[in-house]
Amino acid sequence: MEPVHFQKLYDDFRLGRIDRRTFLKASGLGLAAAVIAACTPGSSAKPTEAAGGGEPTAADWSPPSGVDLGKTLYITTWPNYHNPRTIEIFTELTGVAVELNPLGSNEEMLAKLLIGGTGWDVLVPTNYTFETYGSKGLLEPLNMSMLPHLDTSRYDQKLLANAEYPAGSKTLFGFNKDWGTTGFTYNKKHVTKPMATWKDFFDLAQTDYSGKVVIHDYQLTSIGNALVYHGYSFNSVDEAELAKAEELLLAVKPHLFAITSDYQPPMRAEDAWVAMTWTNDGAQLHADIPDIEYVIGSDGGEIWSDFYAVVAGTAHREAAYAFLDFMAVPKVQAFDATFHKAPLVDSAGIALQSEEVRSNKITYPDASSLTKLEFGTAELLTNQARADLWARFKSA
Amino acid sequence: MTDRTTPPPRAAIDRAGRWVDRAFRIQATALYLFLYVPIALVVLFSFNAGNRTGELRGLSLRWYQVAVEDPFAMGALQNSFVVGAWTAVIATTLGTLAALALQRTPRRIRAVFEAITYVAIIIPGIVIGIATLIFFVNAFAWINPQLAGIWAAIGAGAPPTIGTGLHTIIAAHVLFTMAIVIVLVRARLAGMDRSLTEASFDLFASPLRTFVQVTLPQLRPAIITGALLAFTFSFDDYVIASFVAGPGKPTLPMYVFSSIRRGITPEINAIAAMVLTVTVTLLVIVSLIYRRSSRIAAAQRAAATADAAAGTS
Amino acid sequence: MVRSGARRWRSRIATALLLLPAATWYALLLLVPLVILVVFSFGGRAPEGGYLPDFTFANYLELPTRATAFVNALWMALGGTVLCLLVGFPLAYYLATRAGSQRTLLLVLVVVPFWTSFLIRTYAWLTILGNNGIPSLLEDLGFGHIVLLNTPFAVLLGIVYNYLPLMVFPLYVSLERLDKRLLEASKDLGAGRWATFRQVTLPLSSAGVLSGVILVFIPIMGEYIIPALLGGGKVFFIGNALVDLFLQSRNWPFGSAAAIVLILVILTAVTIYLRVGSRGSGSREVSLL
Amino acid sequence: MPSPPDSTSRDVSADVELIDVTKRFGSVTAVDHVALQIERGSFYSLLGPSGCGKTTTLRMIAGFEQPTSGEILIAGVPVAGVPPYRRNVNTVFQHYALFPHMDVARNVGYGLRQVGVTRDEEQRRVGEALDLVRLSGYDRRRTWELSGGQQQRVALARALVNRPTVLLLDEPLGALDLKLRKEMQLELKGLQQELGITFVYVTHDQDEALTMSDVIVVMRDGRVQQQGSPEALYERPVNRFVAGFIGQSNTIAGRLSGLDLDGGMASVETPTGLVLNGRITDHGARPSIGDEAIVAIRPERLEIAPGTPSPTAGWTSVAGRIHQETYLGDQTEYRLATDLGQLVARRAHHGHAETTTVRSGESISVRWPDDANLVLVA
Repeated sequence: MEPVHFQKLYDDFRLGRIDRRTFLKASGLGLAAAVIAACTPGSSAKPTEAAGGGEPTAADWSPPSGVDLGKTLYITTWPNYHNPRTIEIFTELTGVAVELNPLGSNEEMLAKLLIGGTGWDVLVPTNYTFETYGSKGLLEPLNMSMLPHLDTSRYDQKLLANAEYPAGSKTLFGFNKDWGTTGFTYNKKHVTKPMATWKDFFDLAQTDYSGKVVIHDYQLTSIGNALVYHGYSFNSVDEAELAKAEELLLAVKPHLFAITSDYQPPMRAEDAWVAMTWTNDGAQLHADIPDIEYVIGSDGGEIWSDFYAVVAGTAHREAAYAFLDFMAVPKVQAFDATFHKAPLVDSAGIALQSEEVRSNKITYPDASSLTKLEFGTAELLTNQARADLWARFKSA
Repeated sequence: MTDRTTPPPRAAIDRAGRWVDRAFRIQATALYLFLYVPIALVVLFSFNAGNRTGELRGLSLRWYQVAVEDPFAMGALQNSFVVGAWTAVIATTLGTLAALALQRTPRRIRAVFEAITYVAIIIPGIVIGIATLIFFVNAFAWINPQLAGIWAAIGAGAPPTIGTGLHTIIAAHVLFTMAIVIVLVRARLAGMDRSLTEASFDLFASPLRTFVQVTLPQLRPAIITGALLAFTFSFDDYVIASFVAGPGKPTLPMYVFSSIRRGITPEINAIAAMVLTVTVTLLVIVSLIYRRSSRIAAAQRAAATADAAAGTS
Repeated sequence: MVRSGARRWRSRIATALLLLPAATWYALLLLVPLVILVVFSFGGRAPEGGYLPDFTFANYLELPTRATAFVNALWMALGGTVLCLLVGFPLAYYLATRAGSQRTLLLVLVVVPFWTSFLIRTYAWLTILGNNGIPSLLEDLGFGHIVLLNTPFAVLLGIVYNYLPLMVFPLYVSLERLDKRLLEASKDLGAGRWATFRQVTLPLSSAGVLSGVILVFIPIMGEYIIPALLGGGKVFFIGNALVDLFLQSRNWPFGSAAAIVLILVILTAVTIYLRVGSRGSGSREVSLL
Repeated sequence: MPSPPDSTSRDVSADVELIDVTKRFGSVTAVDHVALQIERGSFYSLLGPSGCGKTTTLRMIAGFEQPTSGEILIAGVPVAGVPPYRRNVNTVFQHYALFPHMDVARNVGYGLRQVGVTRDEEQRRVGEALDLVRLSGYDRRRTWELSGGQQQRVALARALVNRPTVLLLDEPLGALDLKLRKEMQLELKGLQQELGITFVYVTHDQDEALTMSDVIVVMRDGRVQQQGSPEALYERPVNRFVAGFIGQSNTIAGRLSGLDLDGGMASVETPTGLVLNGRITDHGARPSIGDEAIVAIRPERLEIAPGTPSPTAGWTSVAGRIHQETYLGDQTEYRLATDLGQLVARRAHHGHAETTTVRSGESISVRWPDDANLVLVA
């Protein structure tokens, strides 16, 4: 540890800006630090060296001075989506303990927000939710003055759906975390038939790989990809088209291994051979088990981007903005991505990623493979026909 | 010759008896294995040096340290204790009071009350969770503006807001655990010798003193059982808590459930093993005390019988 | 007379005061929520989800589409209960009659699992039933490829695993209370082991069977964690449907209707069972606990 | 703090007085217009079959039940509305009702603690009470470790230690075996005489009542049938019920054929035409000639002799046969088939008893003096 860095930590500790534990941990004085560093669950062994510049430090970002950030922060997000070390660094720098609360779908997120009293501070919603969240006042419009490190001008707009509300306005309700696609993974060890499309996926699920396929417990992607199977739009809400999708899903259901969005454990255990998969999970699985391949359906599917947003009425606003600002730092993004392996939008962040990451075809696929993909539309979040279809399918 | 003197059927019966005995023992052993293999696995993986539950990579105590230093895990554990303890206290107090009052309630009211108690026990946790959540949300949506109005009227600054939290979990848990306590205490009251209270009245004890000195000691086993059940149910409940939990106050089961989604680490196993250790230790202590007192009682009983024999002969 | 009248009033007020906290609790947290559920069940779904005031029977008419989930839960509850009984009775019998000096220890061992987290215990089965657990063992033994996880079998196993203690306990209590002299009398009158068991032990333990069955059946009907963890979203109970309706598709009115019907189904089943059961056993000491 | 009611408030000789007391439970009348005066220092028994209202009467005195109408006075003071714990009356319960969670000493001292007696005083009096019931040294015992007789004595000590005006005993010996019961009867009677406390004793056992009581009240269906000394009840029962309940009686039915109420004599003609003369007691029934009546004769008054009967003045003689003979130790009971139906005779052995030897099946004559005949109209 550099003496300057240590001096700053020590000052923070003396002035009460961080507690003793954080100080000990951050300064490497405590046994805890050694233990926790050792237990960092990383699918790739030593991620730090691979990333440009390695772990972010106080030199890259420091909390706003003179602001009481509080002690805790609740982030509602998706599974396998944050580098635990990134979170720890944030805690070390701020003294704010972060609790990650992974959910299974945007619909679940919305349901709980509508009921109220969630106590959440930060959300990681997907592009298609902002229309609803904005109109219902569930999120705060971002206060840009509290996000000094955010520079959206570097963002690749092609890969970015809007996080503004009302659409076309300048009011941002979130800024991009990363983006990705919804494809599927298969384990080469067991899957020998060629699989390139959603048609292959659903057909082989009912025949050769019956009992070995997982689809998401998520209306958006599972119904959407079933629509793609029939050549319809991923976003269709057409009654007849939905009926065809339902028919397909019901036919596939008895052949499925599971309907779950937590498909990493069964894929790793080889309980499942094929799973509907998001980019980040696909890249993580492939990194650990090279036999597992990730495929973007050549007949279509979803492209998505996820955002950091602040929940309206948060009890930890200062900490929430501090966290968002922290995550807006390119070096932090690049470091975080070494774990979650989703592609970034911020050109500065991408620039800091290692060549190995940038050339990873799962994380950064060829532009040509994205042409048929669609961003989910705002309507899908609240569409009753789709919600009902999904509920019917699951209890069938 | 000796063969003839022993009737063969008896030997056959004994052999059959031994077989039956052995069959019972085998079945029992199998069941205990069934019950304890998963728990043994949980404990085993708590010593895992690796990062994942399920793949053993050597033994270590590191996850215990991780667990103890994890503010969220420890917070959740603490929340569960708080919820369980309050639930046990409130449910046993209210349940016992209600059970006592029901002894003296007109039949019609008692029938209604018993029916509601029955429903409270029967109703699935998931329905309690959903229904009480909807109720809380609506109630708070009504109360908070009222509070704001009052505070504005008296100019007292920022009004307090009431929301979900540990108290709402406790409230929902008390609902059905209280019903259980009522049933337990009523059963005990029904089996209680009425003449004991009469004897107490007869010996100049007022109703209150009779309650404290006679009725309450008689009810103690039922009340303790009820409190233990209430604590256990409450401590381990996920379904109801997941619905009515408040901001940032997850109970241990909620924390475990979200860990399962996050990809479970041996930290969870370490917490489970610690909880198990604590309960088993308490259990051993209690049983040792119990064994000691029952040994004393047995000795006293023996002495008494000897005396009685000496006295009557 | 005036004096005793005043006292009667005072005692009535005292009784009412004792009953009041519990009654308030019931009213606020059971009756009002139930009323809300009933009201909601006749309402409509708001565009983004939730409740929209309305009066329609549509939700109830739509319920047959969830018949599978109901039937699943019902069958699994029945199957789970019967399995618990079949497996639990011999154990309870063993504990009550044969275990001897170890009885207390063995009995406590039945309960101890209750004090480790329900979720963690159930999660442990994921490892055991998963591909690297029993199936690979069986494959090595030459049984071929067998899938256990995410099957009704796995869910049933999880159910029996979690609810067995609730069955064993009341059975044990009723068997333990059984007057041993009756068994001796039966043997004295020439009944064999099996005949004694069938004609004396079994009928006299029916109160325990009755409460054990209820203790196990009711919670399984409302179960949702076990099918969620061990059923992979494929073995679907009405409880899972309820969670989805409230927390995914946000169709509160429909969910309310399903919840109301679930309560009614359980209430009816339990009431009929208690009637028939207690008539059969000739015993009145049937209680929920 | 309950204090013993002031016993000097009225100079009365009755410790307990029931004035026209009725108790109804719903439509059932358990106690029907009962009036009793229980003398201070007496051993007073309420005797009757189960359901006769004796226990209800006791419970009304104790204060566990309130009379529907009528009044109860304890030591001259009306006690309507006074709860049990404010009455200086203590009860020995049927199954003792010892507190299982307290040892013997704590059970016995329970009442003393309620009225705020000092610890020393409590200890001293508990010791005395245990001495009195011969249980010294048992103070730390658990009640369920004691034998039935010991439990009974603890219950007694627990009641007596409070020095009650009246001690109520509800079938206290019912759970004991015969030998112990006999012992305890004597012990109780001795205690009562020693302490001079009024005992009100409920029992269904007539032997017990006859052995111990100064006064017996026979009850049936909530009504008092007769009260008086044991001898009076035995010798002069007022009706068939009392005659049957206290001791054994032969009864012969017939109609009144002669009546002299002033002289206390009456004649009854049996369906066989035999006329029996005997005593009659006026108890307000106002009998007249032709009414159905019963003649009751105690078995020990019958004399048996071999051969045929010979009429003697002042005696009734009938012919019969011995049907069955039962040896009872100190006496022999004979069941006789006679012209008047089956009769029971009893002969005590006084060493010379076996002079007349009669055997089953033998023809005999049975005779008894007229003063053995008791004419009962009701």
